[in-house]
Amino acid sequence: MDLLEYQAKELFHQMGIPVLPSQRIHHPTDLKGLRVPFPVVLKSQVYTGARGKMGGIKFVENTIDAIAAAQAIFHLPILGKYPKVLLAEAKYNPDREFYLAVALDGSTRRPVLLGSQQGGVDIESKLDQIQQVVVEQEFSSFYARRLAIKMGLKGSLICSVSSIVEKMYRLLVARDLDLVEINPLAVSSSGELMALDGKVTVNDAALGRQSDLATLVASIPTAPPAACGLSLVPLQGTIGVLCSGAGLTMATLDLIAKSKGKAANFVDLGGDYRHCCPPAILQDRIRQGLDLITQDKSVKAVLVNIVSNGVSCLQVAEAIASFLKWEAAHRHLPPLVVRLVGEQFHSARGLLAAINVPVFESLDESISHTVSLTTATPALPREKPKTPLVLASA
Amino acid sequence: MDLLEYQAKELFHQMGIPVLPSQRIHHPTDLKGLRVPFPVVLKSQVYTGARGKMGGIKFVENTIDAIAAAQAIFHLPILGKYPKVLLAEAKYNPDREFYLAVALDGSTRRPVLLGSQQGGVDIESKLDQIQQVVVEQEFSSFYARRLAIKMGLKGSLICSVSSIVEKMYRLLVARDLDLVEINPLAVSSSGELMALDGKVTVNDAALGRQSDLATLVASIPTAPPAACGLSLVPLQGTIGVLCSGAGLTMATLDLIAKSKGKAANFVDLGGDYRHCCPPAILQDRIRQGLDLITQDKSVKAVLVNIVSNGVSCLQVAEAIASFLKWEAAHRHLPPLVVRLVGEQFHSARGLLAAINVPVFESLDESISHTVSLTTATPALPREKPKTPLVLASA
Amino acid sequence: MNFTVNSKVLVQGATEPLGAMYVPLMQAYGTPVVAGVSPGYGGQALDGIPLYDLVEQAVEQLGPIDTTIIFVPPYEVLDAVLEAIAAEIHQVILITEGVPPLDTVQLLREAEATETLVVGPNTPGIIVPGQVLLGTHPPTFYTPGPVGVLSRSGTLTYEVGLELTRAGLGQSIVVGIGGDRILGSSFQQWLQILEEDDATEVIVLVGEIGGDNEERAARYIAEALDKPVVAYIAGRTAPKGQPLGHAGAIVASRIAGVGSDIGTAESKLAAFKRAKIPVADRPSQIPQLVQRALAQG
Amino acid sequence: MNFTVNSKVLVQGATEPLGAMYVPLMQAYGTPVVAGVSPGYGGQALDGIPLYDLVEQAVEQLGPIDTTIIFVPPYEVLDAVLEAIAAEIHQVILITEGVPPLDTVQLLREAEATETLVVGPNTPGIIVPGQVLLGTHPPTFYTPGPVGVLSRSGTLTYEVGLELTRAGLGQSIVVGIGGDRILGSSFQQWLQILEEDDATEVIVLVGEIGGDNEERAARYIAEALDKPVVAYIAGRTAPKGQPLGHAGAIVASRIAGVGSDIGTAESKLAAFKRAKIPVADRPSQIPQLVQRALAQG
Repeated sequence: MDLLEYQAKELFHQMGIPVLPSQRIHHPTDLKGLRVPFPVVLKSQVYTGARGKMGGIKFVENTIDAIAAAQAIFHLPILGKYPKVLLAEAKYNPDREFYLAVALDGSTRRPVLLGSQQGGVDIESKLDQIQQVVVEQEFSSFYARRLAIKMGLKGSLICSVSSIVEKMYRLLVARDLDLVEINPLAVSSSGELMALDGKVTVNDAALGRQSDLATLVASIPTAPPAACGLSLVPLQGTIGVLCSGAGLTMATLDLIAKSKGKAANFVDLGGDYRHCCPPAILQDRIRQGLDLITQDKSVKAVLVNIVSNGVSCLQVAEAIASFLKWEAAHRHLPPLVVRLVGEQFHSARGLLAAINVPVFESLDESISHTVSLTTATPALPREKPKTPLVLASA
Repeated sequence: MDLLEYQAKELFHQMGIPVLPSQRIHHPTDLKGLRVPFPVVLKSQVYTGARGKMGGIKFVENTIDAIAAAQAIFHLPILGKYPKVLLAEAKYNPDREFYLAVALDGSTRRPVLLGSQQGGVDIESKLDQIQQVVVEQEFSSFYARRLAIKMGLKGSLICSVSSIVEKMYRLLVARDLDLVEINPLAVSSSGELMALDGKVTVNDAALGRQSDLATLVASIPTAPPAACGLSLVPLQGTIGVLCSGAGLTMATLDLIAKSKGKAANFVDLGGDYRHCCPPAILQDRIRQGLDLITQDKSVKAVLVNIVSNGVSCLQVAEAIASFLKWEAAHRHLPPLVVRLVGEQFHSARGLLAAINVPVFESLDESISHTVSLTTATPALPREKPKTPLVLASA
Repeated sequence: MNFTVNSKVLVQGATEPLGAMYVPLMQAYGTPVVAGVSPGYGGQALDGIPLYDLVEQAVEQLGPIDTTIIFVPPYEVLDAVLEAIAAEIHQVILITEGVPPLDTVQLLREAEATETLVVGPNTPGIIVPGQVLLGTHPPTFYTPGPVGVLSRSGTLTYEVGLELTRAGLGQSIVVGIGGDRILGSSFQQWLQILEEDDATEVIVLVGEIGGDNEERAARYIAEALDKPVVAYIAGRTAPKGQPLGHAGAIVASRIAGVGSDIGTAESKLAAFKRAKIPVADRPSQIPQLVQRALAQG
Repeated sequence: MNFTVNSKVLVQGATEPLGAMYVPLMQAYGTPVVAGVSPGYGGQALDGIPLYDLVEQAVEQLGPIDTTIIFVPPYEVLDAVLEAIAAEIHQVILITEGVPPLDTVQLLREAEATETLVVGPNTPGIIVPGQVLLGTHPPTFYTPGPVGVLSRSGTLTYEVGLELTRAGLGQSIVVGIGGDRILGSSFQQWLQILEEDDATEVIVLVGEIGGDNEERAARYIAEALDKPVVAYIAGRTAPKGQPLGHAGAIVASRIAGVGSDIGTAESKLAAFKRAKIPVADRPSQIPQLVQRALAQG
């Protein structure tokens, strides 16, 4: 989960990383009370590094221009998103622009420090100039100095830049972050340093012990749900997918696409070893997941693909039957196709067959059947949406 | 440097270690606004574990009794010290009393965790029941559980006690402390834990990076001066001692005692490798030290014993001469005896001889000479106090 | 490495919901679970195995322990692994999902310094069909045989195991290396182990998008492996997640020494193609590719 | 251990006031100071030696370095030592006074893991008279000879060296182990080294009140040392400082296995008496006791 620029800068400020005086603007008229002296930069607070090229950043010299620019930015979608807030920041004229980052690297299984004297907007085209230092053992300041030397810095910049890298690292550790990036780090002709733009990626798994960050993240509209909450991912097609485990969910989506089907959305119930949602509560989660998926009106059929060592096929079938029993009484539901393997498969198939829900043991078959429901316009009578009513009246 | 009980408990509270509701009392009448419900314990805030036996702790049931008790405690010296503040704390009836501590151990060169189920006032007599766990590698909670097991705890007390030990350890590290002690840790019949008394020893060397603690410590009247300030230690005799380095100062005091002399006070200028006061500023420190020592009216003679690789004998002699020149014009000074070794000894002796200050190369001789000045009542004419005036008029 | 019935297995977090659920399943499969550790439960028993408050107490009572399986909650994992290492246990199966990655980094530093093998976190663990279950794999999905399976997934691994078993292709060992970005053991490490494992004739590698584990594995296979490998990649059509900023791409690309599209399905498929490793289109196609590899081998 | 003119010596914090003061003194004595490290000064020179920004740059340019002498400010010491260890320097002389003890604990953990000898902190360092000066000792106070001197003090060590030299008793090596409560090397470690050092015939141990270093040394001498030892203790009449609470006494007493008066002059004198080690009354008495020990030896 990324923080917005102004949130990242607030963290920088707390750590003693230099940032410019700035103010959050929730409405263009807020600019009448601006405490930052002109000239000022107005920046759309959205998640993308390329907002400058898209018109999301404007320089203004006075209040009238500022209000007009703010109105324009508030109404400018960036990658489809409108900003909820702008950041008004003092304008700064850097002599040079550096790139600095601290990230976690899966290959070395260590934090790495990254830096380049060639920072700024076109960083992607200068990747080969970025130097890297792996933090092998417990961090100590010399790792940051090692990066500064690798970046080719000399004299007093070695200590001033490495001191910022050290603060970035300490921020990463103190707040359980995945990434802390400053780009550009402005360098003035006198050697003064200033973080002009920053990016902070919060680690979702650690939010439970980072209460400050959890509050911050909760205020972001696109934030994911809490670690063990269920999350519906919307797509563009007609098939809803309820599946257990990320790998199996991806494989299922791949197979649907391969069979020319289109997924409308999916819910991943998670694997067998989430501490906060053990198999014991899988039945509840199945009902919640089906509810989320079927709220989406574009869903023409639902594929349930549950593979678990913690819960038997029969228990899954019972959860599905109970969902259908309760919900079909209140609303129209799309047809369900269920794929199960493991213990008590036959009892499960029996239970669901009784309420006209087809159950497959083969993943491929379950998928071709589901896709056929959404492509063949005249659905087979026994899968028509109102069938669950049979059970409801039973 | 020890913190007072209420300061230690404030740190406990910040770390989530349970403490009772309490209130500081600066004057007996403060008890009229007491927010802690009766019955209440009033405790003298002085530095000693044995204040209870000396009458520094009283239980009171109502405001009238509380004010009377507070007046008594404010006027009760404990080991010669009067409290500046009392702590009024809720009364608690423990079922059992444990002892817990985290300290740094010079032998293992590690932090150690200490604990016993036999805590309370007579801990000194139960030393052999105190269990110890050395924190060999980076701390992790299992070290604290290991202590709980060694203490003989079972069931839920293992985790509740080890959780407090862990917080004590984290406090030690976060605040650069030498010691965190809870005695007694009260255990109620339901297993609730409460730190009834606590002791925190701050590390003086770390105060420069612990600004909160530095402020706290500065408020304590008996606090030592900042790391590189000069400190006069008062004693009961007649000889002032100015010396360089702790070991040499102790050896000099030992030799004075052996020669039947009595030290009135001493100032240790420090050794050759203090970062904040390198040899380059030793001359200034000599003048300051002599000033501190000679302000004490009981000083009948001053012994200066400087051994340094950073500053020559002549530089030391110049500093002494310059002190005498300035000060003797304003006030009466006791006679000085100087002991020097190293480069430019002869020039140094010549310079000081000219102003009638005897200089010795042998430590033993310098001491017997100094002692003779304070024991033989009729002083030799050339060491009479006003001799430095010769220089002042020169 | 010792994953046999002649080893001693400990379960940390035995009384946690997941621990309590899987301990009897592992015992039923014949796994030599000799003790559980759950602070505060010392002296009690669970499914016939003794419980201890500390790992070192279990070692003191039962002698050296080969493997510990960890089911404790995410924020207690770092401590549990350090405790196991301090008690000289050198094989750790880290089942728990949701361990903060900085904790994983810290526990892996200690594991490397002590030559401790850490499998996971966020893994179904290991099953050696017919012998020992060290994790959450459903035993009935597997059967002994010549196929070594390495996977980053959980339930998808079960799926692949089931496909192989149904096709009559038993498994020599099935290893979930874990689904997190920071992992104790890599595909590469296991490929090396399976290359030397007499029971393994062919290796199935079940990958996912993200990270550079598959790319590095492909290079290693091309350079150093004699046994045939069949691959599968999940996530070819997955919606792109939030990328990890510039640094994410940069780190992966600089280390892998390839383009910055690293982590995508395209990058992984290209890497397998370069290494001449057949890639199954769908899980049900894996047995067929395995059979072909066995026939050629 | 290599403290000879045939070693390579680095100075960290060479441009700090103390570093700048003692580098020329060490060079003048013949100490092979090959480089200084001071971040930001890379490329410059000091007293004819090159300066580098990083320790690893010095090693890269000049080859493996035996010893580093550290003069950096107290709060930078931990980093300086970790940097030296990362550059594979295995002898560290830590001159700086005022290092927070928790930093010392941390750097010693790393030093132990890498078998690095740390002398100090808060020490005048080491002098091998006539050969090499690694610290702040005044060279003119010392002369080569058969007496090994071990001390917790600074200027008091100079004093003892001078008394020996004046009495015609030269020194094989003079080691300040440091004045802090947490120290890298102990009396015991050095006694072991000097026992095996051919140049050393008798050892002078200069102790102070506080801690249990002298008590442990006395026990070790009684148990394991053949060479004669003469001791001196400063602080017999020193005013008692603030004691370190119950824990202070407890820790020392439990570990030393003796009474809880550990750390007092009485405790130390009693320990030396038990170990039959002659104790000088005053520094000037040390040469006489050394001569007696040499005559008996």
